[in-house]
Amino acid sequence: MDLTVTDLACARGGVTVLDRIAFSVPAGHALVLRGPNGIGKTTLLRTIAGLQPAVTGAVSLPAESVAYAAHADGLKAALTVAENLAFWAAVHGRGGVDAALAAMNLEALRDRPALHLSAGQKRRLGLARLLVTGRSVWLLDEPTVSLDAASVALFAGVVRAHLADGGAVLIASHVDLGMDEAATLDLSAFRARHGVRNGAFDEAFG
Amino acid sequence: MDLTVTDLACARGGVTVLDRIAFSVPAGHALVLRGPNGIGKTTLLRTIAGLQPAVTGAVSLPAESVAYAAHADGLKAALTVAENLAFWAAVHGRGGVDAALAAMNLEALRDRPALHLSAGQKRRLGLARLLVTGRSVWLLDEPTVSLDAASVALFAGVVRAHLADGGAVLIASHVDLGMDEAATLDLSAFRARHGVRNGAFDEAFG
Amino acid sequence: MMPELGKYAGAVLASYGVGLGLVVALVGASLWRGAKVRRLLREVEYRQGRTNG
Amino acid sequence: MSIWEYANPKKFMQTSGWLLPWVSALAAVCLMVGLGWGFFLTPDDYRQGSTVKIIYLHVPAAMMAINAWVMMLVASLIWLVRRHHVSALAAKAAAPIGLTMTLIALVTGALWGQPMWGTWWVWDPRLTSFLILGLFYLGYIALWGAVEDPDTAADLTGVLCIVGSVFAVLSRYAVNFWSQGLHQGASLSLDKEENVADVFYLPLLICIAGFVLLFVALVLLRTRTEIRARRVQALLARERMA
Amino acid sequence: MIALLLRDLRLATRAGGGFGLGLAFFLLVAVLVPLGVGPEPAVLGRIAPGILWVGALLACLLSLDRIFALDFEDGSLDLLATAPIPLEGVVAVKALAHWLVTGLPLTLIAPVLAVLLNLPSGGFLWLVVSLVVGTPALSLIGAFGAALTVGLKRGGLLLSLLVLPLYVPTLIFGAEAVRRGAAGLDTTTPLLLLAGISAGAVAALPFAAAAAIRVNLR
Amino acid sequence: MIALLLRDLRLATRAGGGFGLGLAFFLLVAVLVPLGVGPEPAVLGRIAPGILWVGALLACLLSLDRIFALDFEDGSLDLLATAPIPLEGVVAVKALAHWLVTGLPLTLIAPVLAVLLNLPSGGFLWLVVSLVVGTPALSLIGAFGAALTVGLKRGGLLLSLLVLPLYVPTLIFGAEAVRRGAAGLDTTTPLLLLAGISAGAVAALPFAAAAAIRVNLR
Ligand code: HEM
Ligand SMILES: Nc1ncnc2c1ncn2[C@@H]1O[C@H](COP(=O)(O)OP(=O)(O)OP(=O)(O)O)[C@@H](O)[C@H]1O
Ligand SMILES: Nc1ncnc2c1ncn2[C@@H]1O[C@H](COP(=O)(O)OP(=O)(O)OP(=O)(O)O)[C@@H](O)[C@H]1O
Ligand SMILES: [Mg+2]
Ligand SMILES: [Mg+2]
Repeated sequence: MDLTVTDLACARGGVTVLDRIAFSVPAGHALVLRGPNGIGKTTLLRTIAGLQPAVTGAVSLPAESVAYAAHADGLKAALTVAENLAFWAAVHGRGGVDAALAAMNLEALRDRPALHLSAGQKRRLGLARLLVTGRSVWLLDEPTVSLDAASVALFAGVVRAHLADGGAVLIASHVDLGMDEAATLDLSAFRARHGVRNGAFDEAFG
Repeated sequence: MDLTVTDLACARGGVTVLDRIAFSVPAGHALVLRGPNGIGKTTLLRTIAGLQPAVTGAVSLPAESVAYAAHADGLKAALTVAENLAFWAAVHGRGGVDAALAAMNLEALRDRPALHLSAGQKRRLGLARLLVTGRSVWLLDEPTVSLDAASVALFAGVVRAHLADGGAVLIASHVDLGMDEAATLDLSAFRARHGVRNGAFDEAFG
Repeated sequence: MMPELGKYAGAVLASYGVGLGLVVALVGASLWRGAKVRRLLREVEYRQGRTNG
Repeated sequence: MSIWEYANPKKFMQTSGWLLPWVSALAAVCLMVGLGWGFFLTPDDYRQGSTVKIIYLHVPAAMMAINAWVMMLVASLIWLVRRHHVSALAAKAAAPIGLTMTLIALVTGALWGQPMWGTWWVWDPRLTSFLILGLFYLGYIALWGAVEDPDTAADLTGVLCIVGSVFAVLSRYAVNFWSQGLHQGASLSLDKEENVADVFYLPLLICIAGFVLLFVALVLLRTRTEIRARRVQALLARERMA
Repeated sequence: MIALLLRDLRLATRAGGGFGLGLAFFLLVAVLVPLGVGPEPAVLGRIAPGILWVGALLACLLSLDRIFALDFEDGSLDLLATAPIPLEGVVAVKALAHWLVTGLPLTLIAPVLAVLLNLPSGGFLWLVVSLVVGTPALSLIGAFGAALTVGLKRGGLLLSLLVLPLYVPTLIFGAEAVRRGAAGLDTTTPLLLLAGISAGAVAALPFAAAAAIRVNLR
Repeated sequence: MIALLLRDLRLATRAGGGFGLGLAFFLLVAVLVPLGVGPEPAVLGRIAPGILWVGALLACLLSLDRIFALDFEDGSLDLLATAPIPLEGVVAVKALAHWLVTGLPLTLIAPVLAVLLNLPSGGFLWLVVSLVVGTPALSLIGAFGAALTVGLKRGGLLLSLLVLPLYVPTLIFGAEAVRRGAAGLDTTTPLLLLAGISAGAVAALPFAAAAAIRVNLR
């Protein structure tokens, strides 16, 4: 299914940071969001994921169909790698834990408490989570942070596979992901100009 | 002053992950540590920083002369950017907060609570901390995580300046830092072979 | 040959019951865990083909 | 050869393995004889009636509860000073035993108190300080359980044990200062005045011996287990790294 | 849902998880109060019902602050909020888990502590009953408070401030029931009121809590 | 050092910082106990010294668990450990900050709550004195406990389990002093012992705590 964003404006801490955003990610395609630090990538992704309301504009998809991977991975240090994944699989009412472990090359670590993972191993586990959500649209915030070259390639492979069976992927990243087929969108163009009004807020105080 | 490591072995969770490490970083030079996820970069840096004891081997420098920048930035969400820096400056009994802010291009954010920074802005602040420590040897663990291209360049400049006035820098990173002059060392060569003994521990349980 | 405990029988028997019960429980637990760990160790050492210990 | 030889796990495993059966057997014998004698063959006390029989469990348990903590303190010191893993593990092994002993003393005491003092519990200094000792055991065990790197856990619990001991003694005095109790004083003391009558004396001694031996046996057994567990951990960890 | 419950229970029983510590705290309060107040059985027996209930309440309180905080810090809460299970369900399940880990054990150990505080023998039964009926309310109100304060660093103390006033009715009726029981009077009225509070909490609070969480996440 | 003190105080007074919350908790305990125990002035006056001290102690306790935990989570503790100031100093300063934020305000507000619990008028002076002398010990012992549990998630409750037994002597002497004062007896002995404990704690515990932290960081 396609992800389409029309005339979206999103705010952080009461300040509209991006507005007039419009793009569309058809099923089977990936879009990479670029833009300097602080432009609002995370804010945008959180808005699309339905974690915060949009100031104006609309997102074509219900929040139920997107899977969001944030800066933080949502892992329990006390649970083992397998347990962490199994939990998220159960929450989404699906299986496929072993497949996910295999895909992100984590079998060797499956019984290690997440506490004892290195930064990159944690990240791989965080990404493996996406595979057990069974959601078709992925929103990834700097997914390759602290991954080594091999793991980045692995990740690119997983993304391609997801695209191949009709998923759509939206990635915010500063680094090269080795996915030349993906379109890119520079958010600098949408930086909210000074004095942009933030609906509800300014009705009240404008 | 030079950082020299001789026949160092370091352990994590009672397991020796790296051993026979030997390298030297002369004043004015930078060394980039490479290696797959989980090889032991963080462990090595923590050992050199004196946060955990070395299994065997020695580090030429006292922990007092190194500044360590970890995965975590050590920022107080409730304090403003300037306050955070000022605190660390005071702890190290030095000034230069404004210079540091300028160097990492943070003046615009100086009075923003750290809570309200974006991932990359946080990171810049974390790096600015190095400048107020006045330590001559820097140990950096994946410093450019979630920095945009501009900030990476900025960071490279700061490092060069530090080298220029006789500092030494040891960087663990997976990505290209745009510092071609820096030597690189691949840690894969030092992975502890199976069954390597960990002194005190195996005296007991070998 | 049970001794005549008189009106305090309850107290005495109860304390012997509880006291010995606790001791037995402790011993039992220690032995059980001992056996478990021993088995585990044997497995692991077998897997790694190393002996001694 | 110095005593420290035994701090090497292998040596310890050998020696303890050889020692364990004998100690346990002896303990079993003493306990059976002592308790059997005390329970079946001693007369009732003229004041306390048959309840005196409780003393054969109560007093030895109480003593061991205290001694176990002392032993843990010593072991912790050895670990902190000389870093012999075995002593740290021995301290860990002793804690649950001490806790159980404390429980036994408390329960038997309470059951004894009901007929003697007409209440299960009074805030008598000795009772109170015992309760507090129990709390220290709980905290100590909880800390062992909460930290997972074994050496870290050993260091932390060691420090806790030392600081705790100081405060345990402090509390003992504080409690004395705070209330004056019903509980009898040290009646194994030498002056015959307030001593338990001789009929109870010998079996009591045997019981005490039995409890001491039982404690030793259990410590040996559990320490062996801890060492093995530690070794399993080490091997598994290496397996992971390989 | 089940998965969430199991996971929370597992986390609670893992090393560092809170299981049993709530108990320990309850025990400690029951020990500290006499140490502070002095040993006279009469006085202690008189204040026992109140102290026991206050103790149980504080024990719950201390274990509350992490109900959501941990999940928030490591990002799980974001993910749960976007997961296919309703947030109200998440709250209810987490409150249930908290009750199983705290309220239930408290209830079971209470009689022992009642001995320490020389509670008159008549009161024991009613102590247990009132706790069984009352503690669910404590867990749910607590979950609501935790939801309000999730995301705030140092939320722990603020949480206590918000929650304790909400605990007042539960406390009053609970303690009253025990006191009457100990005095051999009729205890139905306070117990009914207590049951009422619990029922109301179960019915309403999960929704309030879920709303609070949604607000805190955005 | 000074910088660290100022920073901790500033953090405590910022939004979400613990300042005043310890107070509020103290207040709540002083309010809850009468609610639980019932209103008779005689009973309340009798138990006031103990309850007030227990309340102060719990209020300290609740604010403890974050002394080091926050700095550990965000990595500051690593950096402080490698900073040019001795870790013992860091501990001492942080304990001092905790006392300024908790112990001192508690002492100042205590008389007011004493009125709520109608403490006999003779006791007021001694209440304040005993708190002044005793609370530093509470903060330091607490800092030690916090250092032991710093690495652990859910450390909060374990912390209380470890710390409360250590608080016993302080509590007993403190409450005893107040009780004697209220009864018009001589209070020097308990106060001296209390002072002794505080002095000892100041002298020894920072080192133990620093050791514990070093262990926890490695
Ligand atoms: C829960 C209640 C009780 C506790 C926690 C308790 C605890 C203790 C302790 C700690 C000792 C000292 C052991 C030693 O240091 O040698 C002891 C000894 C003793 N207790 Fe108790 N006790 C309790 C109740 C009672 C009662 C109700 C009686 C009898 C009326 C009693 C009779 C004795 C006797 C005769 C000794 C031996 C004295 C000695 O050898 O020191 N205890 N108890
Ligand atoms: N609570 C807040 N109040 C005001 N401004 C805020 C708040 N939180 C974030 N901001 C600002 O909103 C902007 C967008 O933040 P966001 O995290 O979306 O940036 P980003 O594109 O993800 O940056 P990065 O690439 O570093 O992750 C940043 O400039 C940040 O400083
Ligand atoms: N407590 C522990 N017990 C056992 N092994 C551990 C423990 N903590 C970490 N490890 C392992 O130690 C190794 C080194 O971890 P470290 O964090 O140093 O790797 P790294 O090189 O920093 O990886 P990354 O590039 O992902 O940050 C990893 O394989 C990790 O799985
Ligand atoms: Mg971002
Ligand atoms: Mg790393």
